[in-house]
Amino acid sequence: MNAAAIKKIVESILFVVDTPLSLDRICTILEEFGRDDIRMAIDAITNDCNCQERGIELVQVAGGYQFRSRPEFADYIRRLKKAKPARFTPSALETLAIIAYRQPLTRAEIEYLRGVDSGGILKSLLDKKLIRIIGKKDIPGKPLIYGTTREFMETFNLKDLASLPTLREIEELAESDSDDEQAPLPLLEAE
Amino acid sequence: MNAAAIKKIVESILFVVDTPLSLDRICTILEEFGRDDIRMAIDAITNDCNCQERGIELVQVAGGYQFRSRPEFADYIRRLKKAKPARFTPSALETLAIIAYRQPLTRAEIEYLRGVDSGGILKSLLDKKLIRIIGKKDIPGKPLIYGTTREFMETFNLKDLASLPTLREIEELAESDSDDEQAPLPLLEAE
Amino acid sequence: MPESTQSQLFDEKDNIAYQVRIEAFEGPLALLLHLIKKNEVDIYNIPMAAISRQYLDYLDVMQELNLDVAGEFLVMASTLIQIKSQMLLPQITDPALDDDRIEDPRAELVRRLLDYERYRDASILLAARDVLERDVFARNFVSAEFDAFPAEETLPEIEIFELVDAFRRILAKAPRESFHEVGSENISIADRISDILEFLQGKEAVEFEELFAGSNTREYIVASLLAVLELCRLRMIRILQFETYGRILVKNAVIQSADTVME
Repeated sequence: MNAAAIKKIVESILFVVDTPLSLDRICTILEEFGRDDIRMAIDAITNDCNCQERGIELVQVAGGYQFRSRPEFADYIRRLKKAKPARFTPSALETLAIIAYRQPLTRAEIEYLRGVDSGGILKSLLDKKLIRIIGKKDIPGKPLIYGTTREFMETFNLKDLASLPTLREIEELAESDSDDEQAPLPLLEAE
Repeated sequence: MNAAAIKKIVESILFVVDTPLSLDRICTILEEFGRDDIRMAIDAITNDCNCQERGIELVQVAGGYQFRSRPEFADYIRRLKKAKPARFTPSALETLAIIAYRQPLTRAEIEYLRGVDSGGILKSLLDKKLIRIIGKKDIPGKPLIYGTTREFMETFNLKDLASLPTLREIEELAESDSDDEQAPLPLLEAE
Repeated sequence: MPESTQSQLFDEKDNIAYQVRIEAFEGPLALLLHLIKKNEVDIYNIPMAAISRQYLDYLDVMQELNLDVAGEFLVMASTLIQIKSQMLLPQITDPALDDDRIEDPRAELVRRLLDYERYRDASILLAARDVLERDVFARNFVSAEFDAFPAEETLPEIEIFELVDAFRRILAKAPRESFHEVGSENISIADRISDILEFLQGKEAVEFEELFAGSNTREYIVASLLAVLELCRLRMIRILQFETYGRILVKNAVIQSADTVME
């Protein structure tokens, strides 16, 4: 089968599902096609979305590929969607960042890093499926250990955990524009 | 705004909704654009899908427009469905949870806790090999006794049943008196 | 200054929302970082006296405003005072060591502050990403073409938290008397029940002691004993003893059959 046909098939299966599909998964489903051909089809679709007059793009997220609307059209789409977008409190974001970078880790470890009780936030992040219980740590008391989920990567548009900015990059970024990073706290803004 | 931009916006909107959108509806959402421009955008998208190497098409259905995968790729989509992990219904989850935490127990005991007939769900959990019949209880009626399986442990990546989180551990999270429900992140609010 | 902002905000007495916002410092570390930045001091050389005083002033303001000062803020206050007093003490130096090898009493605090700042910055970057359902949208449903095919039975994807949470919800609405014993705390008893049943499978009878052979920890023995008692209660095993102080035998009372089917 020629490249154009494979491209069409790959587009159709990426279109019909509600989750990102990994290259492995696509190759298993389209077993009669070579992995290289499928990879080329994905690249061609990605390229088409970027070069033609398109409102969507093919992004790499949570270890797979998924069509997503372009961020510049968010305003129009929000008019159509009734549900309000999920909002994250600074506490939730802090906790998520700590878990994302330090996983697997226990509640006590999270609380040491944050300096505050984090039980309620952990519960709410579990409810939202942004974090998961990975198991129990093999130390006295056998505390639960937490990690992030596929939904976390999907929500924050992350290809994989390795694509999180490194902590060194963050430090450099913070040094370059130190004080403006304080903005989220209303108290600080008012100075 | 030029025709290309309107086309992109219309595509992104049609792409992310789960129902067909009528021309009227699209015009209401994109109130700043003229009806003729929107109609032209729809025509252009329809045409692109047909002329370029695409796996989806824009069809007119139920008085509106909707993207669909091309019917000739149905077979690939069927394979994809086959490979997709099943979604768990809330009742199945409830029943599995009761068995996991209270095993070994009988159907009557499960139904007492759930308050509803659970025969069908038990059958489906047995089929999925998440639970098993441990034996029959030696009391009148000889009811079957249920417990979880090795597959259950593998599904949840559990070393043993003792690694299941306890109710107390979850309740401790929920109880913890924290400020996670405070004001939303100003960063996000500022939209 | 925070103080002036607060009094200004609190002039609007009817605006409850501000009362929540005012304690927007996520915790003591955030407050300390703020004070360090505001005073433009070197984080590696924090002037403890000045910073502790400002920190305590802030707590006073919060208390005056009847804001609930979380325990963590108070713990940090005592840590700050402790560090401050440690620094006032003459350093007992070991002549064999270089001076800079004595750990600065502030060292752990500085490490925590730097760590905290890093993760807070990371969280700001996280929020600035193209968040799904806020900035970008995907098809969060499957198409009708896909749904039209019959579902195959494959193993579901569920998280362990969903399981325990489901159980928690059931218990919350379940009839009261079902709360007795076999609590989830005893979950290792469930393991032992499962193991014992497996062990008994296909055997006529086993010696009581054999059921405890797996380990000799107190916890294991207690769990095993409770498992045996529970199995007796459920009438899934029988315990036999033919003479006083004689051998105790455990017999499987469960009717095993390979072709057991659903009722």
